[in-house]
Amino acid sequence: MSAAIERAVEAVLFASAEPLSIDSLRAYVGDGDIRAAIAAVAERYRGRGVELVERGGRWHFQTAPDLAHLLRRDREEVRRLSRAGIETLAIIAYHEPVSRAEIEAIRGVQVAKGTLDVLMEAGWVRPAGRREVPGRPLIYATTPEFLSHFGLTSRRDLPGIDDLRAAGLLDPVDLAFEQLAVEKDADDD
Amino acid sequence: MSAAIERAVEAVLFASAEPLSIDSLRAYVGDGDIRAAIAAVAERYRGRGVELVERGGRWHFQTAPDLAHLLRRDREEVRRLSRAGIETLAIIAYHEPVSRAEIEAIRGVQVAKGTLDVLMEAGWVRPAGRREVPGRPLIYATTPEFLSHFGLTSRRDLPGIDDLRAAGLLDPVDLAFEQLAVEKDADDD
Amino acid sequence: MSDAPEQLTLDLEGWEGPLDLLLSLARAQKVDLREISILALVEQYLRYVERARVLQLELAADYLVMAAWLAYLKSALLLPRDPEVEPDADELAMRLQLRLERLDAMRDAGARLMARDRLGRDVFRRAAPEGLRVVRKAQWTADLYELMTAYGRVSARSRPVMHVVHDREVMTLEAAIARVAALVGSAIDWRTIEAFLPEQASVALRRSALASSFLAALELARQGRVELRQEAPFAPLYLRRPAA
Repeated sequence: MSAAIERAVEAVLFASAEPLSIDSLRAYVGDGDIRAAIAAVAERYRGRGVELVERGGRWHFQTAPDLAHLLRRDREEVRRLSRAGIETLAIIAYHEPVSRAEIEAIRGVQVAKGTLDVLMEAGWVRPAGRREVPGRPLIYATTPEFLSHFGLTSRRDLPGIDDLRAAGLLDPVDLAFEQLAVEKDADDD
Repeated sequence: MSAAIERAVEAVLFASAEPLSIDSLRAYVGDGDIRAAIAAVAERYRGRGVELVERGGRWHFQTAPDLAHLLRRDREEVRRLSRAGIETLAIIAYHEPVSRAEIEAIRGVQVAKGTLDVLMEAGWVRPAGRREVPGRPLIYATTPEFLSHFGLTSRRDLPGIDDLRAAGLLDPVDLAFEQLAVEKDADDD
Repeated sequence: MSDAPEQLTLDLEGWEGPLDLLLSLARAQKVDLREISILALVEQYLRYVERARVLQLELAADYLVMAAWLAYLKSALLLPRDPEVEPDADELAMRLQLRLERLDAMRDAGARLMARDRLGRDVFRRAAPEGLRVVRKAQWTADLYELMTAYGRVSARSRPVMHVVHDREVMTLEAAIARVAALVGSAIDWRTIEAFLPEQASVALRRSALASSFLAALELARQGRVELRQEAPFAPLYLRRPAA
């Protein structure tokens, strides 16, 4: 019986986004000696890699403080590409090698220098020489890291326009709205 | 010594936002018998409110399935798939990698725009290259997230897949028909 | 028919095409799919479609195509087997049964998949993990799906695109008619159409010239200005001046 409450308390605290008070635990777990169950769970985790701790009358699990050096609580480090970034990357991947002016012609909006910098910092895009036309603009291409990050064997594995259309990714859904969003993006760059 | 690795594995898996492979665990925990440590941790959590599970070669903690009734309350409902979506997902999972035309051959209807899109957006299905036949059609396969979501250790865990394969129900009709003809011939002899 | 209540309501919205309807009817036979009577199934389907027709429900074309095919199958199954006809009716029936079994298996597999303990519905991960320092992972992340949707978005936005047709070497129909007419004038014997093509031409131009010259030959034959001869499909095509 008490083992059942212990399991329930353990699961609810584990799945909760916030520390829980005895009362909120009771709302999930139902009647029973919640306090005793918490004590039992805390005891079982003592000295393990994970601990049950109380903060102002509310309980939550956390990794043991002495193991903090193995982790870092800063998840900000993984950053997703902006819309401008992913569009620029897609254009380079499908049309490489391309110059910045060509990317802009395809995207229909300006490409900020920072956008290309981010793609190069990510290791997905590299300068691939210059186009032998007036002004000799730099041209860009994708890297092997690009292929491995996106799980592609070669650029030929990129879905073609027909595939995109068949998958429903080419429907000009609310084109006016898209356009607005793009303009806003361009302002952000 | 091995207790230290166990604690470290436990803490890292607990802190991770994603399932971790043995290799990624090693990158945090350092050298040592990671596999044995995982097995020990999994054993210690067996039957508790939280369990350590393997999904496609990656490990994560999750609540015990029998406690679902305590936890479902006020959680956002998992998106409901249409019948077409469910069938398409099943066909991809049991036949992968599979082309759109092969999916349509089994279902007897076209794959509607948006069906594959929904499955890819959910992160359960991805393009997996092209079939080297005329037209080079794109082929689709399931993802590690698919395994995690449906609680499968690997694709071999798919419900009934061994029986279906043994019964020839994963073979195309043409092949199954030839098989039958061969058996019939043998009987006639 | 009219006194017995229909088992299946005529709700065609509910079916995803004829195969789906056939499977539902087959399941209604309440036997293993390997044991079903295809003939009974065919009759049920035809009755069903007939009823929809009487009620003037609009049936999608593929239901009618299937009905026509099943009607053919039914008559073939009822007639004595004609060894000349390939594939025979039993084979067609067997193939239909195999298709139904496969669809049924996948429908069943889908249901079993959906009934599993699903992450976020039945089992839960930690809602607020501390997160890990990213060791060997790219700082920037994006996935293939995002890349595809981004390109789809850009393409959709930039359409309609301007199509630039590169200058290609072609022989127009007019030029071909003039050329073939002139050359055939000097030909008394049969000559293959290849003999009328420009000799020193690129591959692309020769292909264009072949297509144009073929059309020119047909046009000139219509006008009675040339005679054509071909032994068999895809055999060499011969031209000559009309004998008269």
